[in-house]
Amino acid sequence: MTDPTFATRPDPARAAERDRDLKLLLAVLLALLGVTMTAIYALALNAGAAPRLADLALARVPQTGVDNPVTAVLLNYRAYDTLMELAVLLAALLGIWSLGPAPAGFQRSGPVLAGMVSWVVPLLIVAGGYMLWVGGYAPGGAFQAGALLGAAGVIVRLAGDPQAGLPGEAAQRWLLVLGVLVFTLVGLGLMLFGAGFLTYPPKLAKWLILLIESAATLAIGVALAAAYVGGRPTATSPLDPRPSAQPK
Amino acid sequence: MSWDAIDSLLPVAIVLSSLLPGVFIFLVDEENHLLRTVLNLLGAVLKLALVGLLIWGVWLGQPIETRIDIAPGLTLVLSADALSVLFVTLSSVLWLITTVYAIGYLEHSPNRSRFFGFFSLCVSATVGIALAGNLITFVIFYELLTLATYPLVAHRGTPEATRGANIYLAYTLSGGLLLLVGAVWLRTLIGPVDFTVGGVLSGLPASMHGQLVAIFALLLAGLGVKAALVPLHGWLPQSMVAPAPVSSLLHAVAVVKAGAFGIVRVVYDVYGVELAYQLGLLGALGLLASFTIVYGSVMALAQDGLKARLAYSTVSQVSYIALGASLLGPVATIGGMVHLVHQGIMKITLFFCAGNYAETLGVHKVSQMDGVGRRMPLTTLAFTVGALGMIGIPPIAGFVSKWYLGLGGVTSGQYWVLLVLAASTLLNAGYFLPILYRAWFRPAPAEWPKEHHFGTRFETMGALLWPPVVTAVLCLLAGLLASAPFSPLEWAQLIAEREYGL
Amino acid sequence: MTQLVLLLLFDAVLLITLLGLALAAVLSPEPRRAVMLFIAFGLWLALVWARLHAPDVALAEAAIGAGLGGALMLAAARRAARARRQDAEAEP
Amino acid sequence: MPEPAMTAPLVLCIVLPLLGALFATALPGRAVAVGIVTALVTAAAAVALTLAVWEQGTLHLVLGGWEPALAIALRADGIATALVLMANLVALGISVYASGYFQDAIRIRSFWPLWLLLWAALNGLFLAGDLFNLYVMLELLGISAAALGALTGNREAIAANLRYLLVGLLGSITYLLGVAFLYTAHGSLDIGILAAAIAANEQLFAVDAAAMTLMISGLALKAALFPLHFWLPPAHANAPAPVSAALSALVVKAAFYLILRLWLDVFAPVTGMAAAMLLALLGSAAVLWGSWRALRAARLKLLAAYSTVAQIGYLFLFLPLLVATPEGPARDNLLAALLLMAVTHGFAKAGFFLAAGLVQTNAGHDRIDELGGTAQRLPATTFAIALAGSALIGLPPSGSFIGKWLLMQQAIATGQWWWVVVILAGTALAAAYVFRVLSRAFGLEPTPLRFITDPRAEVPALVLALVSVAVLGLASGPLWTLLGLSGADA
Amino acid sequence: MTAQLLYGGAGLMLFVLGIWSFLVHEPLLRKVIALNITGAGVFHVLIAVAYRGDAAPPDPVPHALVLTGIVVAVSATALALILGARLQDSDDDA
Repeated sequence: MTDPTFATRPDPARAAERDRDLKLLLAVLLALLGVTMTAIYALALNAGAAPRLADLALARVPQTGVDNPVTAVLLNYRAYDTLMELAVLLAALLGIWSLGPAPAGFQRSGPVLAGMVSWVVPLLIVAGGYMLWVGGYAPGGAFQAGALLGAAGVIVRLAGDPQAGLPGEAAQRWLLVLGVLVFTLVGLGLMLFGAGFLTYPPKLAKWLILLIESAATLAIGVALAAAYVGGRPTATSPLDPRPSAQPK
Repeated sequence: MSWDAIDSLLPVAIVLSSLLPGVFIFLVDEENHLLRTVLNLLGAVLKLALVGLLIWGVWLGQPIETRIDIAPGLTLVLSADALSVLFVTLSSVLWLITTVYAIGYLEHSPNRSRFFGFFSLCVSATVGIALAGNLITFVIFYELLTLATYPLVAHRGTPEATRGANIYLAYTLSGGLLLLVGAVWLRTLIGPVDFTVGGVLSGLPASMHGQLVAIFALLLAGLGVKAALVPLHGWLPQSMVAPAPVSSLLHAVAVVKAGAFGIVRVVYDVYGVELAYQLGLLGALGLLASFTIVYGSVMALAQDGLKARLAYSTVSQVSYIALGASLLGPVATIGGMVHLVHQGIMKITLFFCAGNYAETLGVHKVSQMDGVGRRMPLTTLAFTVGALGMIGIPPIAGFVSKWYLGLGGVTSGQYWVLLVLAASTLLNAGYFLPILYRAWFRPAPAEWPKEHHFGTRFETMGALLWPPVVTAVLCLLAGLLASAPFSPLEWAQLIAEREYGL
Repeated sequence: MTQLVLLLLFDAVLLITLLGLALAAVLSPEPRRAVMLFIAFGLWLALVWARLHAPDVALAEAAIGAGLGGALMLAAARRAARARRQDAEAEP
Repeated sequence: MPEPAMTAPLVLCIVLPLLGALFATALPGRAVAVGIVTALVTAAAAVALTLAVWEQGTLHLVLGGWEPALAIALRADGIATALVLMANLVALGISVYASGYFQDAIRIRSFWPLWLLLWAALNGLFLAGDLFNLYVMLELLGISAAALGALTGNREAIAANLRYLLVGLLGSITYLLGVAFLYTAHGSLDIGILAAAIAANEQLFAVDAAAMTLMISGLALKAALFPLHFWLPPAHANAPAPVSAALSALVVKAAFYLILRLWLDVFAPVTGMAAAMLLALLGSAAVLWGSWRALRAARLKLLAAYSTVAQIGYLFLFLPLLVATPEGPARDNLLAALLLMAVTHGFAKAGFFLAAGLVQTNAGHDRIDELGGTAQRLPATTFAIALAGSALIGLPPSGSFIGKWLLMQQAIATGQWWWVVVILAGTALAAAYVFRVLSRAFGLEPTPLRFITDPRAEVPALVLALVSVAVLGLASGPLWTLLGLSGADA
Repeated sequence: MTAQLLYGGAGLMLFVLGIWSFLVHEPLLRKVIALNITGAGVFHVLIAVAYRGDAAPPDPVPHALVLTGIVVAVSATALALILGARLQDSDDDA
């Protein structure tokens, strides 16, 4: 990463000095910017439209099919954002895969960690399931649950499985797209039945959201674990029956 | 189809009659001579027929106009008045002849589909310029002409050809930019600039006259490049590297004539000759043109290369048109207008002949021309007609032009014009008569530099021989039958009458 | 009133620690140390957000931002350290 | 609530490529077939959208059936639709070209899902009516673009696209801070609601101005406005040809579109001559510097990349003229000319890059000084470069000629004649760099026997280039209609 | 209000700190950390805006935005780090 502003210069001593001066100047300028922005932010807070969306968002929660207001925003009011965010995760992973198989230099860890795996990983998976379920009415939800699944993958890989306990490539690919696919198909299905894209009928909202969240949890978990693996799956057994995030 | 519909489609049909064949020629496989030749000739003949219709319509005084909106407020207008008919007829006739010549000249050399494709585009752009009914249309076709001629100049593929083409492009595109600015500026002042007999600017308040002078300078700079007004002529001798049919077309019809035609349009149909005179623009133009006439002739005197000598002769001769436009009064106008045609047919004859010498005998220089008259009598006869016409010997076309120009100078009280004409005529004689002397009266060398035998009973290939003979005959006819109906002079008089409202 | 001042003091301590951790993470030239500090920063950030009644986001930041992000960075830091070691071995 | 069938294209333009990406990911063996089918149906959806907007004007769809403030809106006005149509037709051409370009299976499997995601992000970005949703779209666009750009796998490509990714992230975070400011001040993320709130609350001018500065700075980084362009040339020049085409023609354009959208819709009461002048000055520098570097570039694709820097610069020259021109036909013309230049550049630059890619595959390199024979062996490709090149220069007939004409006209009319000088210099430089390439096409190499040798690769390049010249240059009137502008004679 | 200002101000400080570090530090890992801190600063501002005192429930909309932002940030981080790893590999090969 060479930034043209900081390209190498001939005289090292003077260059270092100038470099320091430049960094300092930049720091002063940015500090000034920070102070200015804080003042402006204060103005925005004082003169701004105080409750903003809070009251409206909270008032509509009972019609969303979930009780946790954040989940209501994520999967109902602004479900479209969440759909695209899952696509971002997918894009990043596809980008990682396009760069080749996982980099070499994987190190098997000590026996302590390997011993931990047998009880930490199932715990993480159970916790993930719980987190998913609880997200409907308390802090938690698909992202946190998916993160726990991903963490289980990280631990499995640290304990010695280079593929982080993920299934074969074909299954991995389907799992990866599962989140966006279910989300999109639900949205399109609703559109087909006249409700409009991603417009849930209140009666079905709870179950549709749970369906989407379950698929998203799996996809997020697989994507995060696969991102940690850092490359295309090398073992190419097309239909590996192993469930996700299971230690060998 | 009603007459109105035909009238509104005719101009665009004339442009398309060479544009569409051109596009198809690009797609023709290189070895398919027949299809390419058919497309070429079909386009040329069709265009001529359409131009015939056009002449008829304009003679009857019918409004003939195509309008295409390319964007709101920007309209492509193709229309026909007497002036455009003059130029469009010249282009179409000479295109047909040049096509025949080019087929003979190039059908056995590389990259023919590319060549003939651009050749057709080039003529399409030229008739587009001729038929342009407003300034933006003129600018569009003017730039297109630059683009279409670039590959023709570079066609040979040698480093000199590429260099010549790049110099040509640098000059013409820079000129095009200035023209563009002038056109845009004028448009912001008065809205769409339709070419109108008598001009469209006379109603503007005197406070705007400063801007008008500046705009005229921009337009003249842009047009002067193609018209090879000194000091904007530098590209012309450089583009001599092009194949002979291209040189013929560039010098006689397409490029230089587009510039000269543009100057005429701007003086008569945008500014109006009265306003241009009041603003002192005509004086400046006349001075520039006169200087170019003399300078070009002097330079031609010093050239040994035959095409180079002809090129400087073009620099000089094309400015006769600008000179005619710069003199107030219908007589000079007639002289300038008629020279638009006369210079075209005379110069194309000379270039065809030069190409024949080069192709048949390998003769490229004046000093190699000893005795060519006996080896190639018909070609040399045609050359002689062209050269004497350039000097202004009656009854050849060139005499008519010079006569009216001189008369125009006298009637407008600008006696110095006579001086310029006399000087130019002397110089013309100075650089043409030695060639004729060598060709006819000097003995031929034992061996020509690079002789080709085409296996015909004539001195050279038929497709090369007949075009200059035909154009030479045209030069004679234009002079002899100058007062016949539909002659160039007749049309020039018609134009002058309409411009001056006589 | 005292309660308000105490609360403000509490907030100030939270934020000063947060900024301190960020500064330390940014200024540390040693990769592994920088990543460790960044993870600490992320976890502390989660704590601050919990204080601001944002438990959902706090959980996500702890698990995804600090946790998985940190794990990815640690792997990168390990690679960087190895590359440096190899360089050092190459030119003794 | 509008008729769902009417607004369906709005959703489909985004969802179809997204679904295509999913299937291309899940079925890697059939990626090409999935990709081509998706390209066709997505382009069809874009055409349907255009027809709908043509007939009914702006389409607006609030997703989820909630109050507009709470939900995310999609909207397609004339500007968005014009760009969607351009982007989707160009993307269709790129897809056809790409279906023959990539040879090894790994590249094919990587390219199609990412490319379709990028396509979804583009359409999503053009059609978004929500500032935070735009942030997500920007990230999707940036991440998929960087991943695609690194697909050649060589060192330069990876380094350049890593830099592109990081710079893009910095840009979108800066943008997001601006969004946060707006939410703090006005309590909304919807473009329409925010526009009304900004117009109504003059006492929050400072906040709005700060938000605008942050958002436009962030986006200027992504739009590669001088001097923030440094990342673009290496990233665009080292990507595979279809990706270069998409990056230069579409992705950069998307960032500019967003700047324009903010400038015209959201911050209209805040924008002023000073800001416009500053941006136009940077634009002028981009025109001159980008063109100059393009002229000096040793490689064809690098030349094209620098030319993009210059062409983006032109678009910023419009801003001070828009500020100075009162509502009316003249302003309409100016706005349409701006769009016309952007759309023309999209077609022309895509055609140019696709043709350059063919030259590169054919010659094994793209060093301009050694291209003679190749240019002559591939007449159709050389033609595509010539046509696209004339559109880049702004020669008639091309959309950019009309654009430059109207731009200069208004510059003279508003007395800001100095931009004319910039345009002239930029045009002359552009002619120089385009003909520097074209003059290689006239050598003493043997004559090609046929005009087109590889239709699947040459036809898309040629058609895209031709559209920029013939269609946009001779019949740009429908653009005015689509934009809902009268643009009568000015 | 004071808490909002205090926490939001701290977020802005994190933002400028991150940008400063991004601009002056060369190694990729440091740039990535800097970007993450910049992003955390923006998220922090949003969380502070959402906070409405201990009595009122917070505004859930910014919370959801931040959640989305966190996932986006980690995606970008992962891609950037792997790109960096490939770059290192190709340097090692060379």
